[in-house]
Amino acid sequence: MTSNQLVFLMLAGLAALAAVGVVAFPSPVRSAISLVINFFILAFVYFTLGAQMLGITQILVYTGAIMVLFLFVIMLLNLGAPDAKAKVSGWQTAVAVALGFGLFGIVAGQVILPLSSFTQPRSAIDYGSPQAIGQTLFTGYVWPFEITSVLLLVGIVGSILLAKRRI
Amino acid sequence: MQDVPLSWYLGLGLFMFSTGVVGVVIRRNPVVVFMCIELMLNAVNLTFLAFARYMPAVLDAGESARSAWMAGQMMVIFVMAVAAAEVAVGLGIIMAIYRLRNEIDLDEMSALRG
Amino acid sequence: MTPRELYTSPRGGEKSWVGNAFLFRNVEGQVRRRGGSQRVQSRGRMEFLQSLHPAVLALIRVLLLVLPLLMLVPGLIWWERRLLSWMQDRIGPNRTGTITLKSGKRIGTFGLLQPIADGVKLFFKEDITPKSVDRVIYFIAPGLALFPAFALGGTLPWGPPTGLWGLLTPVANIDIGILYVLAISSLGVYGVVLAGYASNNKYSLIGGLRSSAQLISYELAMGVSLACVVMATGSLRMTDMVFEQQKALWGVVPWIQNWFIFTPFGFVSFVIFLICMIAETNRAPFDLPEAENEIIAGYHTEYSSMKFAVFFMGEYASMFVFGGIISTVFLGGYNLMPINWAILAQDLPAAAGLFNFLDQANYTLAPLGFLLKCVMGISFYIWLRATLPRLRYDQLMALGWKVLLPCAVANFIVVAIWIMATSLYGVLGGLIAGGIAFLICGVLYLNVMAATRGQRSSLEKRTLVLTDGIGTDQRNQVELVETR
Amino acid sequence: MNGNPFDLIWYVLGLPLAGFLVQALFGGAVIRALGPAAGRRVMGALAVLPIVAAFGLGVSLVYNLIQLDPSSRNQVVTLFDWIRIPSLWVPFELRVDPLSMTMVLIITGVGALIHLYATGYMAEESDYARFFTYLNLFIAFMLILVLGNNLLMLFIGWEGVGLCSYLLIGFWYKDLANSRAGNKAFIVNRIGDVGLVIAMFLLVSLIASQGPSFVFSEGRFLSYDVLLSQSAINLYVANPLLTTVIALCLFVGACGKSAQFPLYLWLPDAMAGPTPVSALIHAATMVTAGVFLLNRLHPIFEASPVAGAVVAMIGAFTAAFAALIAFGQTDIKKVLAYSTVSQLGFMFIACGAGAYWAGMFHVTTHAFFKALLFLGAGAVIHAMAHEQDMRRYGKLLKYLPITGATMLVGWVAIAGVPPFAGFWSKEAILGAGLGNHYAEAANQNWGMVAGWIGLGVAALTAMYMTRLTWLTFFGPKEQWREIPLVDNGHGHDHAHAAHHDHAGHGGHAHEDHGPDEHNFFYTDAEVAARAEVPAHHHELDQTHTPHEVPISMWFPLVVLAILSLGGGYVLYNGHLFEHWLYPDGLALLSKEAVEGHPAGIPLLQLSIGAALLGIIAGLAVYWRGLPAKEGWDLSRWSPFRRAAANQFGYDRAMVEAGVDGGGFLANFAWKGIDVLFIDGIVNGLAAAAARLGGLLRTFQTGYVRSYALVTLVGVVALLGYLLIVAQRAGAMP
Repeated sequence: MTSNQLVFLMLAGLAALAAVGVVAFPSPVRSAISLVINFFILAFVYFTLGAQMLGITQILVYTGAIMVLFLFVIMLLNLGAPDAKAKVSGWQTAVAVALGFGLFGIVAGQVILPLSSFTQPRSAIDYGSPQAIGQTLFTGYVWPFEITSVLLLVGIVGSILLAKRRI
Repeated sequence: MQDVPLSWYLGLGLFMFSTGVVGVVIRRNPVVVFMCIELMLNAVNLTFLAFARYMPAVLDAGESARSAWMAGQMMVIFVMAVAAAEVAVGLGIIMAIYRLRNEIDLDEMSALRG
Repeated sequence: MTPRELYTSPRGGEKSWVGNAFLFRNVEGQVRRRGGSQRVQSRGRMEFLQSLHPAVLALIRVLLLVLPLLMLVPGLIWWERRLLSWMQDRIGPNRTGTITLKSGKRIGTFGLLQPIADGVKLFFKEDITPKSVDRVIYFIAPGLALFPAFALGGTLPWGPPTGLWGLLTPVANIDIGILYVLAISSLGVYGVVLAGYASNNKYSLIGGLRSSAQLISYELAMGVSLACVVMATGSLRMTDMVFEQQKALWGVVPWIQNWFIFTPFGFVSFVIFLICMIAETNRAPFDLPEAENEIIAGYHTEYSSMKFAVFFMGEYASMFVFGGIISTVFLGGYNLMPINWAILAQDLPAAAGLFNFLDQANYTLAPLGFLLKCVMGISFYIWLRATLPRLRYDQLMALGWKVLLPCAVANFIVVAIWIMATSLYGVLGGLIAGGIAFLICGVLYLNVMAATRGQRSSLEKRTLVLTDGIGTDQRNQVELVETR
Repeated sequence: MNGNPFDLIWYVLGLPLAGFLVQALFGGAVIRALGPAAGRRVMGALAVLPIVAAFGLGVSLVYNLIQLDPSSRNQVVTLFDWIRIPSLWVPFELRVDPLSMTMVLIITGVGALIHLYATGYMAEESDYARFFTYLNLFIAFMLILVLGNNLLMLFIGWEGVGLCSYLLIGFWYKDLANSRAGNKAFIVNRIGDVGLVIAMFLLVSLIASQGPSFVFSEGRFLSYDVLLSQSAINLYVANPLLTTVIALCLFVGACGKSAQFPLYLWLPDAMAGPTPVSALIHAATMVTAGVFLLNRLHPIFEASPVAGAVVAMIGAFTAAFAALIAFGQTDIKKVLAYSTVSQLGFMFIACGAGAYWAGMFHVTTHAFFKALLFLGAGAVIHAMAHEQDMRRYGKLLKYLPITGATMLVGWVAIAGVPPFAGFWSKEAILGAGLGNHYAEAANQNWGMVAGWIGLGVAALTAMYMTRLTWLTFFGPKEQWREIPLVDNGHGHDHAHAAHHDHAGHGGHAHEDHGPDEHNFFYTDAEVAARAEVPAHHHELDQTHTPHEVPISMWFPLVVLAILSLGGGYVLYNGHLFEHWLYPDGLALLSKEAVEGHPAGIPLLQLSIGAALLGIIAGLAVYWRGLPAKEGWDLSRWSPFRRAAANQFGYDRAMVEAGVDGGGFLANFAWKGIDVLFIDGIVNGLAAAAARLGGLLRTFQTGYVRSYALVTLVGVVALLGYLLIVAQRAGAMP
């Protein structure tokens, strides 16, 4: 049990707790907060994976923008209060949870265990540096990149169209 | 970060993913459902990155190896972009629905019942 | 070739081609000489520091950043009140801390102890927690508001990268400095939003809403304007940016440093960044989240003693840190004056001694210069607060989306063209191409604005969109506010 | 294009296309800009010049070709790959060889003359630019047809010229009759095209059966240098039945284009178009495409004598039939049209008898004199205020000296009087028919039969041409000076429509044996609408005096007259033409089989005798003008003439068969197949789908979360199966 593993376990535990919180909290705002926490910790998990650029991007995009949007909408629509009538029928919950565990069990048993032998990272030290990502993104992946930009544009137009009362 | 096994990262990702799935099924608030979807997306991102870092597929270094690390990160970037677009549109839809019928509850929106 | 060779980090010897556009012959030499002289000068302390465990060193760095920040906040408060009162032709707090001797003689301290008194008052006031608040969030919100302010400074080099200062600053010289700044500053909104939501109060809620919308809309322009600088530097590191700014002005005047505010594109980004930064810190004239005459005190309406103090502290700390950021990115960082003393000394051997002395001084007093610039930033804040009236919400949004963002993007394009042309046709061609691009973008922007002037959305519509989903009373309230 | 002189061929093809584009894009604008007179002159020049230039290029290319030694006289110039798929490769390539170049010279040469003529003839036409657009486009398509090196390009040209002919026949589309004539031409041609397409398919199937690596064809099944290669010829010989079918299908196509007996219907009606069109398309070039096709693919026909016999007999019958009909016609253009049909018959006799060169030879000479005759007729019509009825002519020679003289040349040429052009070609044809022992089926040399029939038809030809010429230029009195009481229903060339820009123009087109009196293509309402179009005021009367045509119109006449005077002998002399076309004989047939010199038959005397006999008979009958039996009163006509005038009822029969039979078929397809069968299937499927959906919709609760739950169940189940069961079973790696 090295310090790295210790660090990872702490981060992972927090992230897992936050993830459970997202589902468990009755009040959407708390779910949102725990999701924010989850994403924030996830960024640090990315750092431990050596992907600094993506970690920061994670904070910037998810924590900084997307989740703020979520909170904004929740408050705008007054969904903040824990919805009283949101009682889900017990059996459905039970089935869902059971299936969730089933999914976890199956994949964990059949996919993750066989991979447990990989303990040494093989990538270069700075494979997550902005330079590396930039070079790859704008040389090999420039076409998907452009297409993504178009997708985002479409998203902007669509959301404006949806959210505006009168265009 | 030498000695954290790959499987731990995968395990975290998998756990987040299944949690998100369960949330999608059991929550009635569309915003929360959205959040759960985001959770799943991030789990996938984590898995991508973990594989990109440990790369069990590419056992030989060199060109293919580098492209493999990069491929994982590229995927994450694109997933983020798509998630952003999806959230923008999805929240817009939710607001439109709310404006239409002053409440948001997935179980009330069963107009498509056969 | 291995990835290591492929993606050499700009810390390494060779810089990317963008940087090369600005390289000047004896810049490298200058840096080398300076480093050497420092190593000679302060060997003892450095050995001691280097002997420490890296974790301890890191801890020292953190303390060196955070403690001054914490201690400065009261001073800043005092400074704001004094400056504001001078600007408004008042005297301001000047009594507190004045010692009166038996002989009736007074030793004035210009009210320097006023903030202390305020602090004491705040700490000992009764801490009221309204009944129907969302307790957990209510409690963590102030912390969330304070956290970014301190985290932001992490990548700021408040001293030269060489020698002693090199060991003490910055806290973490990660090669994604600017992105880090953006990310953390984007976290600042949570404190406000959650506070607004948690204190179960419609005005607070509106405050939180405004704050979140405002931050999201101004982050874009901020990021783009910073991206210009990043392009010019070729690196995301703060230290590289300062290094870049120490080169010859426009690549032609070796004696003057190439602070980005001196370059045309840099100036545009500087203005944009300035506005965005004020909006990010919720300061006048963008302090709608706490517009006292519309929504009582906005998001911290329900907060009393300690927690309110924390908000207060967070606000001032973030102001200070943003001052540091802008001075690092645009104002040449820790350099006192935009002059390359060393090169002067080289080119004018007559006064070499003087210039070398000034070079030394510049190095030694670097943190002081940095502090000075931060204070200048704060003073600018205060000046604005004293000068400008508060914007209306729609004006705020229009400014953010219709003016700042397009300008920033246009500037981005111009910078790209300029850098490209510089690397291809040299300095002059670069300037010419950049100028042409600038003209084209400007004309386009003006035309678009003129075209869209006709179709401004109506006030009432804005109101509906803004307060959608909130009870009708707030809607009336906000309408009343908006139509003020 | 590596400096090959034959690459110039692309300019030959490109010039008319360029002209077409110029006319189409700028024609109207230019005319509007420069005013009618100057604008038309400019555009006319722009229309003529490309063709002249193309002709010049063609001449230079022929010169280049002659330099080569005969065996290598087929140059293929490829521009780009048009279709290239693993199993089929159709490059866009042109073939320069004697045959194609002969056609090119005819097309561009005669075409240039006719363009020149048309500039004068259409001078008052308002749609000037449109006319020349079509004309240039036609030239371009015709060139593609003859130059293309594969059947697909030939087919493009084939359809393209069909389109242009349709457009030009219906040029004055405001007159319903013209549109009908166009439609008729187009539709009748379709039949032939079907034959051609089937022939192409069969050919491909035949050649492709040898595998894609057949000879040097990497899938170039349709290129001539594959189709005509020795191994391909062996293939034809190997399976004669299929070859015969292919040949007959090809011949069906040829019948359609070249107006042979079953399908000749459209050509007479095509005279509704402007006279230059009739001269260029329906006499000189397009209608000879069939003969060209037979020449192009002669090995296929050589390989099956049966097909040869059929071709020869069909040609002979058509020749005789059309010649007889010609006697019943009083419209000058119609007479020429039927004579064209019968001359085409002659050509097919030659091809059927194996003397392909003779067919092409007759194509050439016929292009000369028939174009001459048509243009002359056009000049006459022009001079006679667009009166086309020969019974209104007479004594025109003194009014139209040049036209008259040239037309007399054409008359003797077509009648076959030596040394005029027609004589040589016709003599060659008859010689081939009588002398060749090729087209033999059922122990009977059908070529011989066709030859004898041809001899008779030659006499008939001379006779009705004499009738035409005599009634037009000589005759006792100037017929148009007394206006008959009974208004004839004969049609007019509707050029006069141009005089008042189609304004309410009408006129009666081919009332009695027009395209269809059964409203083949139109409803009664339209017929009524057409009927009440007011007759135009521009009509012959006693005061009318014909005037000689402008130089732009008589100059081509003179040139063509010279050609039909000397051209035949020059080409025929010393087998020049034959050696030019087929330097080393045919592919299969030996020289003896087609030596074309009948043993024991005094062919020369016979053919000259036939010509003279016909002329003398014609003069004898028509010396004192029209006999009463051909007067204005149709009821007093002799039964033979009336029958001939109605094409012996053939047209009516065909039309009725087409209308009624087609109607019946269509009804059956509609009620029987479409409604009952197909609609039944479709509606039944729809109903079944609806019922199934009704069953399934109960599963759609509309609750998002239940959908999600079901999805989750599915995912878990599937993953479980794949990862556990399948992996255990080793189905997955």
